[in-house]
Amino acid sequence: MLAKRRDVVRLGGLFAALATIGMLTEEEALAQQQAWNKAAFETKNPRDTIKALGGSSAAESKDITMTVPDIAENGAVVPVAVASRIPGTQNIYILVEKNPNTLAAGFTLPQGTEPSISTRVKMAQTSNVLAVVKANDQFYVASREVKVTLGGCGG
Amino acid sequence: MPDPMRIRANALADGVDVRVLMSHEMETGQRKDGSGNIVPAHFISNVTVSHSGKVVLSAEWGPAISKNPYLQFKFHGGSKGDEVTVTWVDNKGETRTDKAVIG
Amino acid sequence: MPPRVIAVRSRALAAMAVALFASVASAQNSNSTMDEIARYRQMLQEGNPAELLIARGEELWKTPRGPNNASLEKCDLGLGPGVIKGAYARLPRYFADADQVLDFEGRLVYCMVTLQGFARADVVKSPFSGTGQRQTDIESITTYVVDQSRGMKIDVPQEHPKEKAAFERGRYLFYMRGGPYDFACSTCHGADNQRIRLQDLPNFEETEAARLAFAQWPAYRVSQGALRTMQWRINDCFRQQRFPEPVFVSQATIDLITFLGVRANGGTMDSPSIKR
Amino acid sequence: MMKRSRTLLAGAVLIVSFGGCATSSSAPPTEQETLAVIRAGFRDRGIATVDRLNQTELQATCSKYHNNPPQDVRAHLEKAALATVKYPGDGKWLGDFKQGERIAQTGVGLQWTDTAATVNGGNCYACHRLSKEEIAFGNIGPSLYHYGKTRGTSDETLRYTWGKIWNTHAYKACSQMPRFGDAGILTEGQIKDVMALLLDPNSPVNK
Repeated sequence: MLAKRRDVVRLGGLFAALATIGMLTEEEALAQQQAWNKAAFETKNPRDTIKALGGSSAAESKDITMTVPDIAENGAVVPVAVASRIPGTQNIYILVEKNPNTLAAGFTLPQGTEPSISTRVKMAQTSNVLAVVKANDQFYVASREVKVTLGGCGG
Repeated sequence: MPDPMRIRANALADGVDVRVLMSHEMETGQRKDGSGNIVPAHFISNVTVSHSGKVVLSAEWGPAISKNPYLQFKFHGGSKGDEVTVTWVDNKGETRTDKAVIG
Repeated sequence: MPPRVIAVRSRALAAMAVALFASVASAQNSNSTMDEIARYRQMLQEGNPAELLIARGEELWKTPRGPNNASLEKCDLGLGPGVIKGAYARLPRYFADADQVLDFEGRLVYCMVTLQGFARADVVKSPFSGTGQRQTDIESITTYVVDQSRGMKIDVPQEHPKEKAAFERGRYLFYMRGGPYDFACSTCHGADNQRIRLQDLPNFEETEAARLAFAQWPAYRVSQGALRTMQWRINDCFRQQRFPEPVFVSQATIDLITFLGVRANGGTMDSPSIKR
Repeated sequence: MMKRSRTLLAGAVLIVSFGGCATSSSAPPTEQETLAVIRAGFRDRGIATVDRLNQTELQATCSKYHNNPPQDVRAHLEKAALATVKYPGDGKWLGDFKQGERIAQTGVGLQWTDTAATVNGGNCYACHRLSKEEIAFGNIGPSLYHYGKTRGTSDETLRYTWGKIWNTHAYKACSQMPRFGDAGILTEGQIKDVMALLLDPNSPVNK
């Protein structure tokens, strides 16, 4: 999950500056920056996202349950819940295929935490939403289409 | 200073259910303001939830998480009266930590 | 069954994922569009960001502020100074001190001016937060106060002559067609089971619909990522009606809210709600 | 009717200046008192100016009867509305259905958040079902799916459809639909495009 070395170096200055005005200690800032996978969040399609997350292939799995609306009345808030029954689940990722950047979120689930999370994402348009699960260092995927509709009489 | 979170942590038969609402703009970096200038991205990038000094969930978010984010999950090993701590950090280095007692 | 491996390098990943799940999706698609929208709305109910504002509103209510360094705790919302519980559900109403019918936001402005000493012009200048802006004090306080009426019966009084007059004028405005589109409130809200696009339009001449609609404002609007008050709701309806802008807490807006509130009497407050 | 409105406005100012006295009796407010309060409750913002509160005869009549006028009034309004319809000068009824679909999807124009330069939309989908593909359609107006397929393009249909879009009250007094031509919401060219959306056999409406 390390960001590329040059990103860390480039952002070092910014975070050092923030540290001096007391928002974060330098170590904290650096630790957080390293924990944010810039390369993965900049990908433009699911294939590249999974690659950037360290995978080479993803298997379609029926052991991933996605709870999403078939139709979202507004793309600004689309509830997404993902639960994995795949043994050894380490990470859950939420991808929105047609967003400007594909990866919306990644969750790391230590032992003792249920492999199930619920959150809300933005969708720029009707798209497939993908749940990617990393378990025992293998990648698995499930997908559902969510239609985003227009609303109101002034837009 | 960012507004406080709303954290609910409830001990249920099958684990501790944690629900968090965070107050954050989650600016995408794609939106233009009234004068046509791009509003810079501003979003929570990392969330950490811990219990008894142990991390029970960590998350990396991009700007596609909805404004005023919501998060729900469950962990085992917590009991009523324990504290759950949630910390977020955004891409500008702002941060906020709040705690809730498991009910 | 061992999972079938798809090479990530293949462009087919997304396409295959769609194909694999299309059957599942289509089976669930037998519901009508409106059922699916109802399901989406249901999914939103858990975790209403309006909750984030309640604490801030409470602090603003209780903190001494303004030129008089006074809190709002002595503000009389109709049930006596400082009584908040259930107050929102009984507004708008006539206030003898102001000799006027006021809705909650109108009364809040009155208290901020008379108790705290703020200049009225400053208070009413920017009552609604814009995109990407922090919620205003008025929005925060309104959220705190309306939350204290959740579960209470809507009981907008019609006793004082001025309360009756407000209702009559509100009703007139409700049916008043104008502007380049010839719209009135009643264009959208005067018949049963109407909708614009997929948004249901409550018929305010029908008791149950009026109750449900009135009970859910103020509301957190996910489309705007913001808590919106009843005055905002009226304001944005008139924008889409192509009317000129209603003046914040003007008598005309309060009259209209009185009309809607009286129509909703007997309903149960369920605000702040969360909406599209 | 502009004259009538100005008279009301003058009355309004007078009543406002008397403050609360106007409604202190227990008698219901008069129409003049009500209009005074309404006028005081709105202000100009951008292109949405308070003169929009000056009702036309049609607006005032439909408001008064809650859109259900008696038969003789109805006939009068319909006759007056039909007289406002301007049919296409070049005799061509149909434009580009693809442009028509865009107009049907767009709801901007004439709000205080728009400008004089905003190209107005028709926002047809707000109230009508049109193409099969768009599932987010309203139901204030009837479904127009297969409009052309079921009606064809006879001269009579063309004239009726054009008139209905130009000034809906020509065929149904106190209809809820805007007067897209008469009120200057859409241009003649835009109305041709909407006509094509409804009547062109290749339009998604007729698929």
